[in-house]
Amino acid sequence: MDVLYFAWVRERIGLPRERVETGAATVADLVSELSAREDRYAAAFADLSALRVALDQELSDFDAPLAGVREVAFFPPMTGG
Amino acid sequence: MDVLYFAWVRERIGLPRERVETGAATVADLVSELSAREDRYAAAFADLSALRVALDQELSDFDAPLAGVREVAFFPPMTGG
Amino acid sequence: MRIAVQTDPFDLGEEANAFAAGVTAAGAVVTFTGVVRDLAQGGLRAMEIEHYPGMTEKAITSIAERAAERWSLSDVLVIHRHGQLRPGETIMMVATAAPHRKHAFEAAEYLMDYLKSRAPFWKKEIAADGSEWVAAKVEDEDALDRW
Amino acid sequence: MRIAVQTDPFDLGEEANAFAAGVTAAGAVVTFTGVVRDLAQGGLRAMEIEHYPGMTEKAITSIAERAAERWSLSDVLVIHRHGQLRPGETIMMVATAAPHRKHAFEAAEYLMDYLKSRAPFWKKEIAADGSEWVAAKVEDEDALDRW
Repeated sequence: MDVLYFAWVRERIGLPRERVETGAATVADLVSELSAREDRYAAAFADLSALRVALDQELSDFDAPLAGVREVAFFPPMTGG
Repeated sequence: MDVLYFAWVRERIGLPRERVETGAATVADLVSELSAREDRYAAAFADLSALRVALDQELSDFDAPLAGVREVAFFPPMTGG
Repeated sequence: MRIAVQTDPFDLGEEANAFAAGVTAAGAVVTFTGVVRDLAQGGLRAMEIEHYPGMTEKAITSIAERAAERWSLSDVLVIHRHGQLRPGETIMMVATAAPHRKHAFEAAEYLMDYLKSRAPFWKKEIAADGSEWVAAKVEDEDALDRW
Repeated sequence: MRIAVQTDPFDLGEEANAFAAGVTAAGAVVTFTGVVRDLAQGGLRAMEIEHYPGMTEKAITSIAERAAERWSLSDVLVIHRHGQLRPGETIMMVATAAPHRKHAFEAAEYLMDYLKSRAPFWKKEIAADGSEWVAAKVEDEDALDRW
């Protein structure tokens, strides 16, 4: 699936998007997998309360299942307007 | 003093303003005096709850004193905006 | 602060741009514009707006000053027309500028609520089958309780 | 309904006039415009606005559709820029048109509250002494409870 990062999450991880092959069942599982990879991921995902997640461009939750999802995005709380 | 009429009060009384010589102590006294003059005044002042009064261009009340007042205006509730 | 009471039409866009250009220290600009609607569903020929020259300007200035104090506005604009207007014409506008959006919104609503019931304007609808003074609405008077 | 997500500047006055001209059946038109303020008191060089292409348009459309249903709006306009903006530049605007002023105001506030916290934009302040992501405010999240 495609994993996208925005704002300081993008800066901390060091890239805007990447292709990830994973069998993770939920968003939380995917976060654990990525965090185990490298420190920069662990740093970005250290405090999930400071993060939001979107599945296929719809806001979702960290315990949401990933079955059928093509695009996951991680970002801080939005500051539009 | 100058007495001004607006909107349907003006139409009912038939003039926009007039000079009135009066010793009326309050707005209510002036209203009684005018109402006693002619039917068109009595008709305009029949229901005071449907009227507003301004003294020297400030919204006021029917029991307000007239001492020192130069301009009294009667009109229906305002419909600006 | 600018208060204008006039018979002439005004250009919403020009007024909005001039207002916004003057208040770049503020983050939020709100405008409200009132347009003559055809309430009689096709039968409205004109809206005649009467006012009380002298008192009108004083009343609006006082309302705008109270709003500017209450919300620390960067600027306030009120334009209100009188005379005869046709359906689709702009009756009036207010604009407010403030550092925060909530303040700009609240101040604009406050201005509108007070202009509606405390500025000496009276509207008369002129239709094909006669004309009628617009009655003040109880809900417009009640709206003032909020403030 | 028109939703525009763009880097190009837009002209508030032109947009307001075009919007108002299209909705003469509505009596009330409200606009909100957000301007880049110099929060760092003279030190702000630019505001960089990042967004999530695709999701942004979907999210705004969904917010605008909910507003249009809830208040029976005659029309809704949302323009939001991204990219690098300088102090004094217009970031975004919303416009609402409705038969009654209260509805136009409420809908515009609703749009702003949701755009603020539910449309995928992120602001970064670029100052002389470094740059910093703007933190979401608790009061902006709390503002949604109203609806």
